[in-house]
Amino acid sequence: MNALEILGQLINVTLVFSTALIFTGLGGLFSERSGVINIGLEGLMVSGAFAAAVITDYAIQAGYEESAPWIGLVGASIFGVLFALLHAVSTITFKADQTIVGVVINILAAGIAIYLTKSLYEGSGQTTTLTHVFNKWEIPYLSDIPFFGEAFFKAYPTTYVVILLVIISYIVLYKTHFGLRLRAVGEYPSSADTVGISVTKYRYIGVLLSGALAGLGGATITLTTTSNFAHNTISGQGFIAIAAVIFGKWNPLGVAGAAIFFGFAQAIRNFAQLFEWSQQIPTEFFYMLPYVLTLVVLVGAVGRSAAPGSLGEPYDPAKR
Amino acid sequence: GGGSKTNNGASGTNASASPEASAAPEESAAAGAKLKIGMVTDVGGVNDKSFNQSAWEGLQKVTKDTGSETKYLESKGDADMEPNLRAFVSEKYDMTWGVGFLFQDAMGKVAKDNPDSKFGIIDSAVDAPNVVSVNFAANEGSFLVGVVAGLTTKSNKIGFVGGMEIPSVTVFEAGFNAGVKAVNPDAKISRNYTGEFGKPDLGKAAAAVMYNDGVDVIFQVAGGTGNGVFNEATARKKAGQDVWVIGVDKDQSIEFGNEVTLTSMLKGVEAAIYQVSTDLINGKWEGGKSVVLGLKDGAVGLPENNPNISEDIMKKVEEYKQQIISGSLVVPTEVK
Amino acid sequence: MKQSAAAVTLKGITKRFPGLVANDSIDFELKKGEIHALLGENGAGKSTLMNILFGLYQPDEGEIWVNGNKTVIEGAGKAIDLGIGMVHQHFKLVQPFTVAENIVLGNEPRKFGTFVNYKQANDKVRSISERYALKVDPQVRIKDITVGMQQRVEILKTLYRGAEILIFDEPTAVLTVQEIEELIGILRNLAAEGKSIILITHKLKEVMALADSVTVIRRGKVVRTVTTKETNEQQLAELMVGRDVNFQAVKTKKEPGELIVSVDNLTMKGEENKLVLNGVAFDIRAGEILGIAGVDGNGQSELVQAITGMRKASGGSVKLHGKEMINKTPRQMSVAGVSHIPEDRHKHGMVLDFTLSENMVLDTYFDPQFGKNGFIDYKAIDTLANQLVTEFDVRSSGIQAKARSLSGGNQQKAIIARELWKNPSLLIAVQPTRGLDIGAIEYVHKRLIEARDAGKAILLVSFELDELYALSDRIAVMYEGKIMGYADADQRDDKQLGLMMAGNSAAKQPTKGGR
Amino acid sequence: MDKVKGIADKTFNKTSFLVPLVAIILGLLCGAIAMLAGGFDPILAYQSLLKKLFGSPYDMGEAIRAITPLLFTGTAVAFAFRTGLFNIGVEGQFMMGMTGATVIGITLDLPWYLHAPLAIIVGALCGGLWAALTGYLKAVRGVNEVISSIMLNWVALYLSNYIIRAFFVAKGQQKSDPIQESALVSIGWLSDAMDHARMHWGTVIALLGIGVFYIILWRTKQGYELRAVGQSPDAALYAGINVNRTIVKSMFISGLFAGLAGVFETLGVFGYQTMLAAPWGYGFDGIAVALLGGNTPIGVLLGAILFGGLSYGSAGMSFGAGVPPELVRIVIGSIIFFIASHGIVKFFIKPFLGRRADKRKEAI
Ligand SMILES: Nc1ncnc2c1ncn2[C@@H]1O[C@H](COP(=O)(O)OP(=O)(O)OP(=O)(O)O)[C@@H](O)[C@H]1O
Ligand SMILES: Nc1ncnc2c1ncn2[C@@H]1O[C@H](COP(=O)(O)OP(=O)(O)OP(=O)(O)O)[C@@H](O)[C@H]1O
Ligand SMILES: [Mg+2]
Ligand SMILES: [Mg+2]
Repeated sequence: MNALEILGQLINVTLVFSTALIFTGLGGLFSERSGVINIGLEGLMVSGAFAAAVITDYAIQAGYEESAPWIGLVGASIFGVLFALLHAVSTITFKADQTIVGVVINILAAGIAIYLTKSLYEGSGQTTTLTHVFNKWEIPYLSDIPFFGEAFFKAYPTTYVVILLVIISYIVLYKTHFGLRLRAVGEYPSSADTVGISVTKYRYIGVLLSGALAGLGGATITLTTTSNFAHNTISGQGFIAIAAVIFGKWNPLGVAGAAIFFGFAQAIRNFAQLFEWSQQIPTEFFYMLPYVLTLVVLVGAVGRSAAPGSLGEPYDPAKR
Repeated sequence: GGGSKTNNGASGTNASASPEASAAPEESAAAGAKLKIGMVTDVGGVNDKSFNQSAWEGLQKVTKDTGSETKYLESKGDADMEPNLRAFVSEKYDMTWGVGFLFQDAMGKVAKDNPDSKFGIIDSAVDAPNVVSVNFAANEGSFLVGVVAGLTTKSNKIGFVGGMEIPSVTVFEAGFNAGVKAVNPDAKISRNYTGEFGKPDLGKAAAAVMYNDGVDVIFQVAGGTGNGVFNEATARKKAGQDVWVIGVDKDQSIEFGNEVTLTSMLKGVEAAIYQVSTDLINGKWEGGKSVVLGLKDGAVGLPENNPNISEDIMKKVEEYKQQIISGSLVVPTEVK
Repeated sequence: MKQSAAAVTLKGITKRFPGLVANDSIDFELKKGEIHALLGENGAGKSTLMNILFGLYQPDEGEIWVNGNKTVIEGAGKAIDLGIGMVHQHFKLVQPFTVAENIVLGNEPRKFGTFVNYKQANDKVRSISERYALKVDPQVRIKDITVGMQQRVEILKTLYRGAEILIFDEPTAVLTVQEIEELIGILRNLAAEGKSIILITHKLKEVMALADSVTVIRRGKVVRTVTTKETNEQQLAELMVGRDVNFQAVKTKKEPGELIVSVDNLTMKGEENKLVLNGVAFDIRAGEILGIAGVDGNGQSELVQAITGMRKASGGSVKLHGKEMINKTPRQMSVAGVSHIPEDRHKHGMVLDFTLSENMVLDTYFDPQFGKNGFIDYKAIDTLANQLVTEFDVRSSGIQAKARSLSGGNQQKAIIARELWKNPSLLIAVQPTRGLDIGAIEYVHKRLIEARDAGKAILLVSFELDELYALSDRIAVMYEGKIMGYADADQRDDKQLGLMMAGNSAAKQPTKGGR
Repeated sequence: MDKVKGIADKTFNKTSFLVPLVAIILGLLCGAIAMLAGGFDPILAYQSLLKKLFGSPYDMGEAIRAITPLLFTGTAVAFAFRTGLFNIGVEGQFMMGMTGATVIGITLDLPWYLHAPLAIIVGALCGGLWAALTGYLKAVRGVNEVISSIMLNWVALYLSNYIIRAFFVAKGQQKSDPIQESALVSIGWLSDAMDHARMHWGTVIALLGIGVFYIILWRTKQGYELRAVGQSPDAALYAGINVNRTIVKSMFISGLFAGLAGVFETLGVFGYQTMLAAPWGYGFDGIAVALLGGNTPIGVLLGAILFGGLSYGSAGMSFGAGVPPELVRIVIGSIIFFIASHGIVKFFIKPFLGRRADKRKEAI
């Protein structure tokens, strides 16, 4: 393999790892842009990954083999929304502490998903391996282009979907009246309230969107890589997605960039192990690589954080 | 097949599936002595598609054949292993299995404190008069699948995907490497230890990189992570690429199909558990025994049917098998 | 009937908060086209009443009539629909947004249904800002403009929504003299256009200058409504506080004592290496108050930060009792005898979630009298807190109450008590009476003069000319990080001062001070 | 009417004991509903859980063993929270503490009165310094502590694995050599008295640690500074407190607690260290414990007992009633949820309380 081929494949694998992170990161972004911290992304991903596995399984059994992954994808986002609703009701309506509720979502989602898995699959801690999951789409002609074809045009459908979503999110956030209002609500809710914008409504939308998107993120992992759901299908990706939101400065393009960076750091460890010289290096150092790289970049990337102004504060118009 | 909703069995109570039916064993026909045999898994859990699952299948067979009551407890962490073993002891189980090398210390202690209880351990050895220890010469079986890989590859590039880089995995790699080199000294072997046993996504990425690099046969010894290797191979096979996976522990063609499963390196956990447990039921139990089961015991090796392996290769495999059994060929246990 | 109906009529409005009645059966009427001032001490319930009118709070009892129709205002949206606009005490602006974005928020011109039409937004903002002579640049970000400019944006927000009834909650509290003058002009303009205006302020002068009528509230109840023609400042003050008020702090002439602090050639670099302090120099002696006048943002805050050690200076000298103290830490400055009444009492002055008692030792908790061997003796602290609370008349539900629960005036009293208790040789007071009512102002002024008479050197930064003249022995004027010169503290000359504040140094040469 | 509201408000502020109590009941109810939905017998399940907890001296001892690390990690998280930091990196600090203790415990040859204390101190310091790194990155480089500590968790895991594998694993083994007797801190007589439950001094130190948590924050000058920085960094700067140093200090202390949790797992429970594929989870559970306990010392104590007890008892539930042990996490999650959303609890309880208050009114 020449260097360009390797790079092409590196990007290809990077995108596989990144897709779920981008979905989830965008979810976190919408929630946080509305002013609600979502530490529960991990749990929302778990619920999505679980729902995708079960619903796809049922769809396959019901004979919808080809469309099953898509049905699973939709089901996962609905499931994510349900969990996010719990978050929204308690943090927005009942003004509960957002961090605490996020942690609760993580505990509950994992508990419920595995409990249900065991109930549905005869005590088994994991779902059956799905016979129909997403396959990579090779875009005709484009995928034949050297380097670029391998890098960008042989990807899972979810990757194409997420790229589209990044662009849409950017437009929604910065070009539409919805985005302007959402950002105002996250930045300074009483500014929105005093011009007649419902803070509650926009925060609900933000949090529920995060459920839908994180659900898709979890589903992506089930439907493109693991082909089933188990207790450790999601192990930390939700937290990495939070890191991507912060690292990406609450901007869809930034979040996508950060997620791709994390994906790249994951991918590179597999490539590194291909080389002869790598056999001399203890494997643990390869495992550390993504995290150390991230830290190094974070330390290098100084600059004021651009967190939404009201992040984490319940909105109470009576509070002084 | 999943999807069917059942209410029982979550804790693995087998003969007496649900609590309400706890009188059931009394009613079933006696077949030898009806005993209570327990089993504690490691964190992988009973459905790890690997040795915990094999072990449980062995016990289920015991129940089916003898009507004995069997039950398992899953350990959520290393710290649970000891209380879980003791839970069976205090419930007066006749024998308790610990599945996995991590049980060594816990079982040593529990066995010492409860000399009247009987125990069995897989993949490790405990020196106590009331424990039977069962180990497998995984290097021997791995040598044989190495031979298959070495002779099957067209690209002369072969891959090994491991879970964690620990002796119970590296022993496979050692045997495998030796097997490949014995028949195909020019073959290049890539290795990738993913660091995890339960993450198919990592296995899948590792496999993708290897297949991209031209590897056409991968031996996976990575538990759930290995499922990812199969997933990747299946996708590539569908796309028309000619790639293979060699499974581990069980005949994985049953789950992943013959299209991608070249063969599997069986580890007879199920048989061993069945054997030792029925020995107990039939009064032939020998406490303190520690066995290493290898090719000669039929406890490791290839499955009976190998539709993807040619006659010629099978012949070679058989040759090496005999050499190993006879002792004229000693398979290394450590990667050089 | 409807023709002559009042713009707003409030009947029997009552609003309770846990433990107090903020509005107690209030009747209030705003006639069309009038400017109606709302007056009252801190915590009298003015903002609460206006928040009810604007739909942010719901009254527990009472009726609201707008333009002759009884209505229920369940949210700000409804208030806006009714033609009510409010400029809040704390601006409701989104800092990272542009002026235009802030103005059109919630009512955006759109294209294709949902895309914000920024061009149209900018044009609209430009056109109303021209119509009402409120100059703003629609495309700059709020965080980059002055407070006065931000207030214009707030006013434009209400006008953009077609408000006919405008509420101003303490609009002048944060403005400089010039800005206040401009605002007064703007308000007159608006009234002339036929808008009805409610104005909340603590400054009686402004009331007299602007308003047609005045309603005075005390402890949630209306005391009296009068027209400005039939009243005067003294009477209003009495109605407000319920007793006689001294407007002019009594200050005796006094010879200053030894040199306490000497600042020389002090410089500081800000963003992009711009000099925010550019060779500042002055002396303050014992028993002397040096007032610093100037338009906000001309280096006053930085000067204070440099002297207190909260921000590093890039050069120069700060000598305390002849000892060089440049770029010492805040702790070192504090221990050396510098007390600081900070500009932002919520941000710097207190830990709002600490108790009042804990806040009383915010910069002295490490003192041996509050415990030894690394431990803190909270009993000793409570003793001190009780003593200070009594001495300075800090009103709260007790010294274990959270500082957050105190009213602004009482928070300020607590800070002053704490800082004076340290018995400093130099007291730095920045805007010590911002947002306080006249009763509280009177009190703070009295305490500062007492401190001066007790021989402390005081650096007073204020935007209130009245305050500067009432307290200072000398007044230095700052402009663009420099001291432009000194104004005569005994002979008030607003014009000359205004010139210097605008950067005209011709008035007087900078001298280092002393007499 | 106002009075009733006042009483209700007082009863339901967060510090009141009634909210947690009602929350626990509601949480157990949620668990029961889930069990019914799954076709299990909730009564039998909870009975089995209690039996597992209190049925034998061994199980009681082991439950205490399971609670101990949560006391430490809960304290670690709560301490940081109190100073305005979200230490999500307890997991990694735990690993480092464990590894530090293991290294000292294996390599040195000292009398017991030196060996064990040294191993404990070094382990605690490893955890503390690992956390201080997060604090340093935040203070000096402005790196959000949540991100950096998540990253450091993984680094700690793999670093520990590497250290163990490279230097301390005997041939053919997958765990470290045993730690020298002289470094172990198990309490032999107590273990014997409790049917070999793994009792160790770590429990005592964890309880002391909770006391230390209280004393540092509410009795010392350091604590005053830590809390001031936590509540308002700006006011702390004004007060002359070195904010950056305080952040590092706070993380360091939090990390000490986290490190101790790991130390005693090695020195008190196992006597060796294995290589792990994934973190233990004590750190994340510590977050739940801290939140259960409202970040107060007593709360952490009770939260750890509740969390650890339920978790340990879940094996009994699974043994006796066939309920998957994960059910317990649903119960715990629900409890924290109801504590956090005390508005919802209020909603559930209001009719009852209103009636009671009315009665009192009549009596007056
Ligand atoms: N949301 C609230 N919750 C509880 N008490 C409140 C609330 N808002 C105001 N108060 C109390 O109601 C009283 C009236 O407050 P309000 O803000 O209306 O006073 P104000 O007249 O505007 O005072 P200022 O001159 O200081 O602005 C005060 O005692 C205040 O502490
Ligand atoms: N001219 C239009 N053509 C098509 N769709 C529009 C148009 N104006 C508004 N919409 C859509 O209709 C929905 C409601 O618009 P509307 O103007 O009522 O919003 P609003 O009342 O300002 O906002 P809110 O949702 O906060 O009540 C929005 O989602 C908007 O995208
Ligand atoms: Mg509308
Ligand atoms: Mg007010």
